[in-house]
This record gives sequence, structure tokens and C-alpha cells, in this order.
Amino acid sequence: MAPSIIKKKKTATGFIKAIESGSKHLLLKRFTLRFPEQKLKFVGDGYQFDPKRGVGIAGARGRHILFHEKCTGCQLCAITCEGIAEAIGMVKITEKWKQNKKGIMPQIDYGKCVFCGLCVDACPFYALFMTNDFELSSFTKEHLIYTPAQLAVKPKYDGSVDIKIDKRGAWHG
Amino acid sequence: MSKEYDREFEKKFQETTRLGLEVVKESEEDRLMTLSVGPQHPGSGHFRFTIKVDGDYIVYCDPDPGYVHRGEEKMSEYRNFIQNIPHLERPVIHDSTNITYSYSLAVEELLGVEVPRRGQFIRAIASELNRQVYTLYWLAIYGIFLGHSTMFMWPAGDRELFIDLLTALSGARVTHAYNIPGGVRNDAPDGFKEKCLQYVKYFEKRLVEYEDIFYNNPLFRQRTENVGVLTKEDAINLGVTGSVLRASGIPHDIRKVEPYDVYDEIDFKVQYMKTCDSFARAYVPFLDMRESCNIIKQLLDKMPDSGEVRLKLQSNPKGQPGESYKRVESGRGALGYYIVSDGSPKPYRVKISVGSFRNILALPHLLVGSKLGDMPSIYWALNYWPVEADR
Amino acid sequence: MATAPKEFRFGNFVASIVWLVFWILVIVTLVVLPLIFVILFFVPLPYAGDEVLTPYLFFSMMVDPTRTVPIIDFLIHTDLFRAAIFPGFAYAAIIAAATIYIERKFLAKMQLRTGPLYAGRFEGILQLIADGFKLISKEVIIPSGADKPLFWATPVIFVATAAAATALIPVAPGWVASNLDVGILAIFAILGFFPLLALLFSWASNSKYPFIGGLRALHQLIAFEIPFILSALPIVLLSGSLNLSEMVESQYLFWFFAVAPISAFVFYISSLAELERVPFDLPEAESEIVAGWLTETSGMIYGLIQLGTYVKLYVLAALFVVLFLGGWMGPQIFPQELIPNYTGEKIYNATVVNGIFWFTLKTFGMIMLILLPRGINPRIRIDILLHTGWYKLIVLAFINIFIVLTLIYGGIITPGGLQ
Amino acid sequence: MMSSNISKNPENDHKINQSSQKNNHNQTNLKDLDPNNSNNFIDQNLNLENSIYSEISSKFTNKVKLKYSKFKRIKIYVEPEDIVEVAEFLKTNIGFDHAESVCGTDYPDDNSIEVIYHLSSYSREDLSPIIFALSTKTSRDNSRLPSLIRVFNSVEYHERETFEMLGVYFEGHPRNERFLLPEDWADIPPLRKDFQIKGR
Repeated sequence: MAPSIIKKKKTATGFIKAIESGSKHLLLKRFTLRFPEQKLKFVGDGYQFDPKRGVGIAGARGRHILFHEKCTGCQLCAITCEGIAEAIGMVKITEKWKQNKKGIMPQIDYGKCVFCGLCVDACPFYALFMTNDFELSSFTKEHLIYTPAQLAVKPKYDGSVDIKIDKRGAWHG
Repeated sequence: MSKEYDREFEKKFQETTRLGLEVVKESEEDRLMTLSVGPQHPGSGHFRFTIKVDGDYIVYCDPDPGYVHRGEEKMSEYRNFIQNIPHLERPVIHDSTNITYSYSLAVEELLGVEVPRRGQFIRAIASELNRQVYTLYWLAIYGIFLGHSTMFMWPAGDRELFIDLLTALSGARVTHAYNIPGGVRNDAPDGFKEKCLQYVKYFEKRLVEYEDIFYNNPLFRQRTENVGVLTKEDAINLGVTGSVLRASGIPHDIRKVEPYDVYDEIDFKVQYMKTCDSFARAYVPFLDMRESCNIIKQLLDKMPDSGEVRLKLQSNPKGQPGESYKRVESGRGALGYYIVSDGSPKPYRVKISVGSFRNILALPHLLVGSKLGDMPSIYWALNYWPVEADR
Repeated sequence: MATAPKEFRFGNFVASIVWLVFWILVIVTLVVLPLIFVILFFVPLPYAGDEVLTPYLFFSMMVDPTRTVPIIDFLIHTDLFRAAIFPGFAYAAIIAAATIYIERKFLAKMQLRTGPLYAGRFEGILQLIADGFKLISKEVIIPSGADKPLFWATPVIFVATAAAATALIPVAPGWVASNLDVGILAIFAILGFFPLLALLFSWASNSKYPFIGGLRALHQLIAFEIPFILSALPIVLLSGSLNLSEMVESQYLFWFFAVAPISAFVFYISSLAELERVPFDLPEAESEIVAGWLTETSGMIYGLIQLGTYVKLYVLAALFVVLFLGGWMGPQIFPQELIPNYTGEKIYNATVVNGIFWFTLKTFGMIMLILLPRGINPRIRIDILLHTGWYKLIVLAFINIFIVLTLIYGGIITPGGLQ
Repeated sequence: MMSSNISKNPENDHKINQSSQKNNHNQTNLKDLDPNNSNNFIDQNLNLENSIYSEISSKFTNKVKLKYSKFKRIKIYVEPEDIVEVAEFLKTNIGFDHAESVCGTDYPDDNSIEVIYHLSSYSREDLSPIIFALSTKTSRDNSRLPSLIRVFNSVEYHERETFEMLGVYFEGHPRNERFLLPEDWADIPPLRKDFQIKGR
């Protein structure tokens, strides 16, 4: 737009409008998300990738989930992550899987992982997806390293709150 | 330490009086107080500039960036094109789609590929939403810099709306890694279009509130009008970019000047002001936000409903030898990537030309001669993001 | 993870309890009781009914309700009670604490956020106590080059001066700690201490940013002292006396606000500057000079200065109410006696309670008004501040003085209220 | 609606598609850049870019060699001695008034550091989309270049950073010193190829 020369507001109207706008907000609802009681609802149950079509499916990028029955130990995720955060290391596993000759599966160190999801993009066997559980804090760095067995467990995340907007402003309902 | 100083001062003092000379004369240097608005200062972020203050006037300013230098350019030479995305968005994580946008464009030119139409639309929408997130965060910090705590809370709150949209789109709140050479990582979830329209309509009503309580507040006007005036010639000479340039009367916006992807199909007006002062540099991003709202609306209804969003590239794409320079309008101005590739999957040289690094040249130019009280309103109106400038 | 003590045994626990009870009994009988007798010996004892109230009579009366009322009546009217508890420091401190809580909630609501929430069961009501414990438990760091005695003495003096000012405010008819004939001058004298204290503290902390903050505090408070005093002048003209209680009494027909609105506005703006509230909070402007003259404060030193600031806020709000809004004047809404035709001794006095109610209501209204600018205004620059202080406000103050003078010598209003 | 060129079989995906005029990519191979044969890179339909190049080559006949002239991108190579002269000409006659970035690239195999000034224009509307790359070369061991700070003083910090990162000393630049790296950086300039990141 052509530079509108904003007309010099008289100080009195400026203050009155500011007070009016400020006090108008006393009636609007509060916007804060009270985290432990309210948890945000994410779309779907985690980011997935379909190697055939070469495109991902929208979802929150939280903790990984590893499907042991599909993982072939091809180390593609480890090679991809090596350039990004070196968070994935391959470890021997005890059970025998026929499709996993070498018997190795990814172990993810969440102290280093940046949750970019490129390992999910790199996995050609639908074995590694992401869930929408992001509460991974622990007391020691070692506890942040998730073994393949831990990664196989489907986390329970019960977020049910999202942003609602109506006449009285926006709030987390 | 103070003990020796006193003794030495004492000696000098007696000496002069004993010899009948007049008392220790105050040299020019003593009158100035050197203040380091340092890396650990609520008023500067991870960036330091030393100022010499004579009473309340600043007489000397020397910016000293580099406290958060990560060597992005060196790191990108050791990673292939896709692996570069997560670390290339780190310089300014809350504008991450824009900063990797020109990288993806440049790499696509090297690979000689072109992104499907729906992918280009989603990429443009994500970058517009991300521009809103950045400008709101910048506006919030600008408010608290001037002591207006409400102006920190409202934008920080409304920023959550756009972060919520981007989380639905890309999966991560801030570090999206959503913009990949070849398109976007995943398709928009269903119901995204209605939710986005609803949030944008609500946000436009919020913008009117910002104007009432902040921009038309006489005290804010007093603190920013004709403060730190950067004339049009100086702006061109110093090569500043983005809202700092548009506030000095030059309507230069890369989305209009060199439209990339689908921006040539969108009709929007470049927002600029002619008053060249700190108020203009604060008001132009506000006008940009309002203009972005209607850009998002246009993008949403021009977007094809179905179609691919991402090219199926080889896992380790090799770029043709050659070089490409692509630039994009990020929150802080023209953000250009100059990539040289020598045929291997890893780029030979990546040079990132960011808006902050070019805008900070205006800081000493503007600060010298202004008052100490103006330092926050001038410094933050330059739209400077320390981490991005250091790369 | 709180680990249980090494070898916790129930026996040791019971033994420690018994040992504790034993020592309490010994100390109370041997030390505390004689101490009470000594104190009661020197304190002038009242007449309970017909005989002198001796300690033994006092203890025996604990059980006889008819006699306790005169004692409480006596204790309430002693000067110590007035200065320390009711119209004095404790009342001010309670209102100050309430102000801190209200400000955080009011500001939060204006900014669409929730403010303190988890401290007490309901909406963070115990946040104040939590902050108090935090400040008390925090270590007080005195910078190396600091002038130690000055560094920890100034906050204490800061609170003392704020408390001294509360002693002069008339809360209800007859209820004022010291009913000086030159009340208004005394308050301005006490309020004149604060710039000195700000500079003293910033000089004592021996570092750059506080030094700049201290200078700014000095400039600001001096610049706003004159309009502050000039705006009180019309009230003195109208009420014809310097005594604050008489000022309030002379507003029985109409509030002086109606006659001197401009000086009320000037008084309000200068009190914002005295309190270093947002439009004028340059002395501790975070984004320019870190935290101004409060940069080196930590732990209880910060706590004291905060308490002093909020007591000063109460004092200025109360002063505005006394000068412009007719102090404790208000329609009588409390019944004359609580229990119909009750003849015995009673403390309840309808006019006093009504006065206290109206005074507190107006003071809280005024406090809300003082809190409002923090939500809607940015900070202004030092030269704009001095310009407003020296030029604009003084001129406005003079305008109102002339208006009041014309009213008085025009015969419309005579000193001592409308005749 | 432009047909989306997605095909199911992957191998022809990354074939160069000459389809749209918008971003045609006549790539030039970095290695076989023969400077003297300048007409094999001019694209017939880029009139604005060619007019600029013809203007420059008419003034500096043998000093200026065209590297490529793509869609809104021109790159010319100039010897270090007359770069200041060409820069002044670009600024006054043609209207490129500021530098977007200064990029130094290290080529160890032909022992040269190439420094490119990406110029653009704010004052002239029609020129603003064009990025004009003005490049020079210096040797790796004794790298000295005349600074363009007199012509474009927007290059001050860029040149200082290039000095620090690649060791190219810019004569005439007021402050060739430490800018982004920590004060105690004792290693060789990091952006040179022989500076290896540990553990890679």
C-alpha cells in the first residue's frame, strides 16, 4: 500500500484507546495451556513415512516406535542419522527374526536425537515410525538411551485439549 | 584491585597540588564510560556490542558478533543434500521453513528437478505461517525491550496459534525440517484448511488490538518516532534488507521482485513506509503480518486439492557440477544460498547470506549520536537475530 | 529423591518429643513468666472497673468476658498499637501484600494469562508466602567492591521511611498514629528521603549499571518532587490547614477532587514517578541498564526493597484518597449498634468502622488505578521524562492553584469547606 | 494447470527437464570453464542480462570474461588488479548499488581461492531481480585482494568474515581482524579445505 502517513494521534485519544483495549481484555478468556492437567491433542498418532510413494503422513514427531517384525537391520537409519546427530546405534538383539539375518536393531539415544524424522524417511521397510509421546525426561543421560525393546512399546499419550476460538477470544479448552 | 588504584591516584593527586599545578585534569578518555552491552544482557540476546557513553549520549559503538558461531557453512560440506536440512535450520529455528526454503530451491536447481504444484503451495503456506511466527516473536521482544510487558504477552500468546498450525502440518513445533529439496516432507492433514482459515480470521481481529495498545500509544510514538533515522541513500549504501529497507521507502520484497515457486500467482502489495525512523521499522513488520494474512487466504483457496507434494528423489541425489544462487524473503529480509556442487552428493561450498548479518552494519551508523535510552528501540528495530548472523 | 534418614527408629522420635516438651516447660516458668511481670510492672496499667489492673487480676480476668473488653479497648488506644498495628505499619503491610497479589493477577488477566496458580489451593493465593520464604532462604550476595555497611543498611532504612510515612495517614476519625498539625509537610519530608536512598544504594553497590540507575532515580524523583508538592497546595488552600485529619473533615460536603481535578491528575502522575511504576520505571529499566539500581540486590535485600516499594504505593494511594477523595467520608452504612439496646462495655463504634470501610474501599480503588498503567504503557526515555516533569506538570499544577485561588477569593468557597 | 511431471519409475526423475522457461538450467561444468570462448553460454532469450554483459564487455574488452549468463544470474571473471575499476563502473553506469554477499571458495587442486561479490540493485527497479556475480581469483599461499569497501561499503563485514574464514587479506579494508571466531583461534582459516573437522 502507499505509505499511509499515520495521522498524528492526539495523546489523549491514544491513552483512552489503550486503556479501553487493555480493559477489554479483562473480559476475554485466559489463553494459557495448563500443561500437566491439560495436554495438547496431536493430529493422528505420530509421523509415518510411505517409502513406495516417497512421501510422509502428517503426524507429531515424538518418540520413535520400532516394529521388530519388519526391521531387517539394514542400518539405513543409522547411516542417515550419522550425518545429523549420530543418535542411532545398531545393537545385537537376543530373539531370532527370519528377516533380520544379522540380528541387529537401532537403539536411539534421545540425548542426541533432534526429532527431525529423517530416519523414518530413510527406512524402506515401514519398520520405524514416530509416535506423539514427547515426555522423555529422565534423571541420568544413560536412561535417555532407548533400547530396541523399549522402542517397540507403544506409548500411551492421552492429550485431549486443543485451541478453541469464539466470541470471547481463544483458549485451550 | 581498588586498593592499588587509590594509592596510585593519591600519589598523582599530591604530586600535582604540591607542584602548584591545577588538580588532575580530566582527559577526554576518562569522561567516556565504556559499556559492554554484552552477550549476557537482557537487552541484546547472544550478541555483544561495546558502546562508549558520554553522559546519556552514545559516541562509539562496535558490534562484536560470533558468540554463537557454529560454522554452518563448514558443516554443510560434510553432509549430503538431505542431511543438511536439520542443521541448516538451526540459525533461526522459529523461521525454519524460510531459512531452508532457499536452500531447497538452490539444490533443486542443481538437481534440475521441479516440485509438484501442490507441494509448492503447501511450502508457500508453511513459509507464510512461519513468517508470522517469527514476526510475532520479534514483536514480543520489541515490546519487552520498551518495557511494555503486555506487548510481550499478547504476541507470544497469538504465536501459539500459528505454532499449532505448523505442528499439525509438519509434526514439530519449531524445528520443522519440513522443507526438503524436492518439496515438503508430508501432505497437509485433512481439516487443515478450515482450521487455518479460522485462526487467520481470528488473528486479523487481534492485529487491531496490537495497534490500539502498542502502535498508537503516544508513549511508544515518543520513543520511536524520528529515532535512529536511516535515510534512503544510507539504506541503499549500507545494503540493508527486509523490513529495515522497506521502512526507508524502498518497496523491495523478494516475493514480488523475484517471485519463486507460486508467489507470481498471488497478488499482494509490498508494504513500505517513507519515514525511515525506528517507528517505521517497527510498523512495517506489522503491516507485513496483515498482508501475510491475506496471502495465506489466497494460497489456501488457490491450492489444488490433490496431487503429489514431494518428488521421489534417489536416496542420495547427486548435483550437476555448477553453482546456483537462490534467495527468499525471510522474516529478516533477503536470505540467499550460494551453493557450488562438484557432482558428488555433498555440496562443495555453501554460502548463506542472511538478512541479520547485512542489517547489523546499520547499528553503529544509527547508534552513534543517539541516547542510551534509544539503544533498545534502535537495536531491535533492525530485525537482528544474533544466532542467524553468526551462522 | 528424599531418602529416609539412615536408621530411623520410633524410639528416638518419641524421646526427642519428650525432651522438647521438658525444655519448653522449664524455659516458660523460669524465664518467660518473670519477664511478663517485669513488663507489666512498668506498663501503666488501666483501671478495670474500680481497682488497678494488676497482673494477677489480668490473668484472672482471662476467663471473665465482661472485664476483657475494657482491656482490649485500652490496648487499642495505646500509641504503640496505633503506630505498629492498625493505622500504622501492619495494616499497610497487609494492604501491600494484597496489592502484590492483586497486581500479579490483574496484570495477568489483562495479558490473557493466568498469573500465580499453583501456590495455594485456589488460584495461587499463598504465592506471597511462597515468595517470602524464597526470599528469606536465598543467600544475600554482597558484591566484592561494595561498601558493606551501607549496602545492607539502605534497604532497612528504605522500609523504615516507608513505614514512617504510614504513621501520618488518618484512616478513620481519630485513628491516626500521629496527628501532626503539619501532617502534609511531614509526609513530603519523609518522601523526600527516597531519592537519597536510591542513590546511596546504587553508589554502595559499586558497579556501572546500578550507578547509571541510581543517577536516573535521582533525576526522576527530583524532577517530580515539585509538581508533587504543588499539586497538594490547592488542597491546603481549600481546607485551610496542614493537618491531614482536618483536610478530610473539611471535605464533608464535597470531595476536593471536584474542585481540583487537574492537580489530582498531576498528583497521580507524580506518584507514578515517585513509585517508579512503568511509564517512569527508568531507574530499573531492564532492557537498557540490566536492573538499574536494583542490579546487585539479592535475597532478603530485594525482599525488603520490594516491601518498601509496595508500602510506599499504599502510602501514596492513601494520600491521594485523603487529599482528593475525602478520606473516610462516606454514607453511613453500618448500624449504630450491633446488638439492639446493649448497655455493657463495647468497642464497636459505628462511625469509626464506617470510616475504615470507606477509606479502604477508596484506597483499593486508587491502587487499582495506579496498577493500570503497567499493563498498557511502555517505558519512556529519560529526556521525555524530565521534560514532562519540569515543564508540563508544573504548569498544570499552577493552573489549578490559580483556579482554586479565584474560587476562594471570589467568595464561592471559603477555607474550611463551603460555608 | 502445469502437468506435474511425476512418473512412477524413479530413473528418469532426476533427468534434466528443459520444460519450463522459469528455471532453465544450462549448467556449466565447473571444471571445463574455458574463459575465452564466451559466446557458448549466452542464452538467446535473456535480453536484459545480455545487454548488461555487452555494456561491460564493450567497456572492458579483454579484462572481463563471462562465466555464465542464466535466468537473472550473470557471472563474470575479472583479474584482481582491475576489479575496483569494474566495480565502480558497475555501480555508477549500470546501477548495482550494494553487495548481497561476498563468498570465498577454496579450490586446492588449482591452488586458488575464488572470491565472488554478489551484487544487486535497489535503485533500479528492472535490475533488482538480477544477481550479478563479480568473481576474482587469488593464490592460496599468499592471498591478497584489493578491497571494494570504497565502492560498496556494504561489504565491510562480509570481507572481514572472508578474511577470517579463508585468510584472504583485503588491502584497503580498515579492520582485517577476528570477527566471528573466538579470540583464541590459533588454527588455520577454517573454511579452507585442508582444515578437517575432527572425527569426520
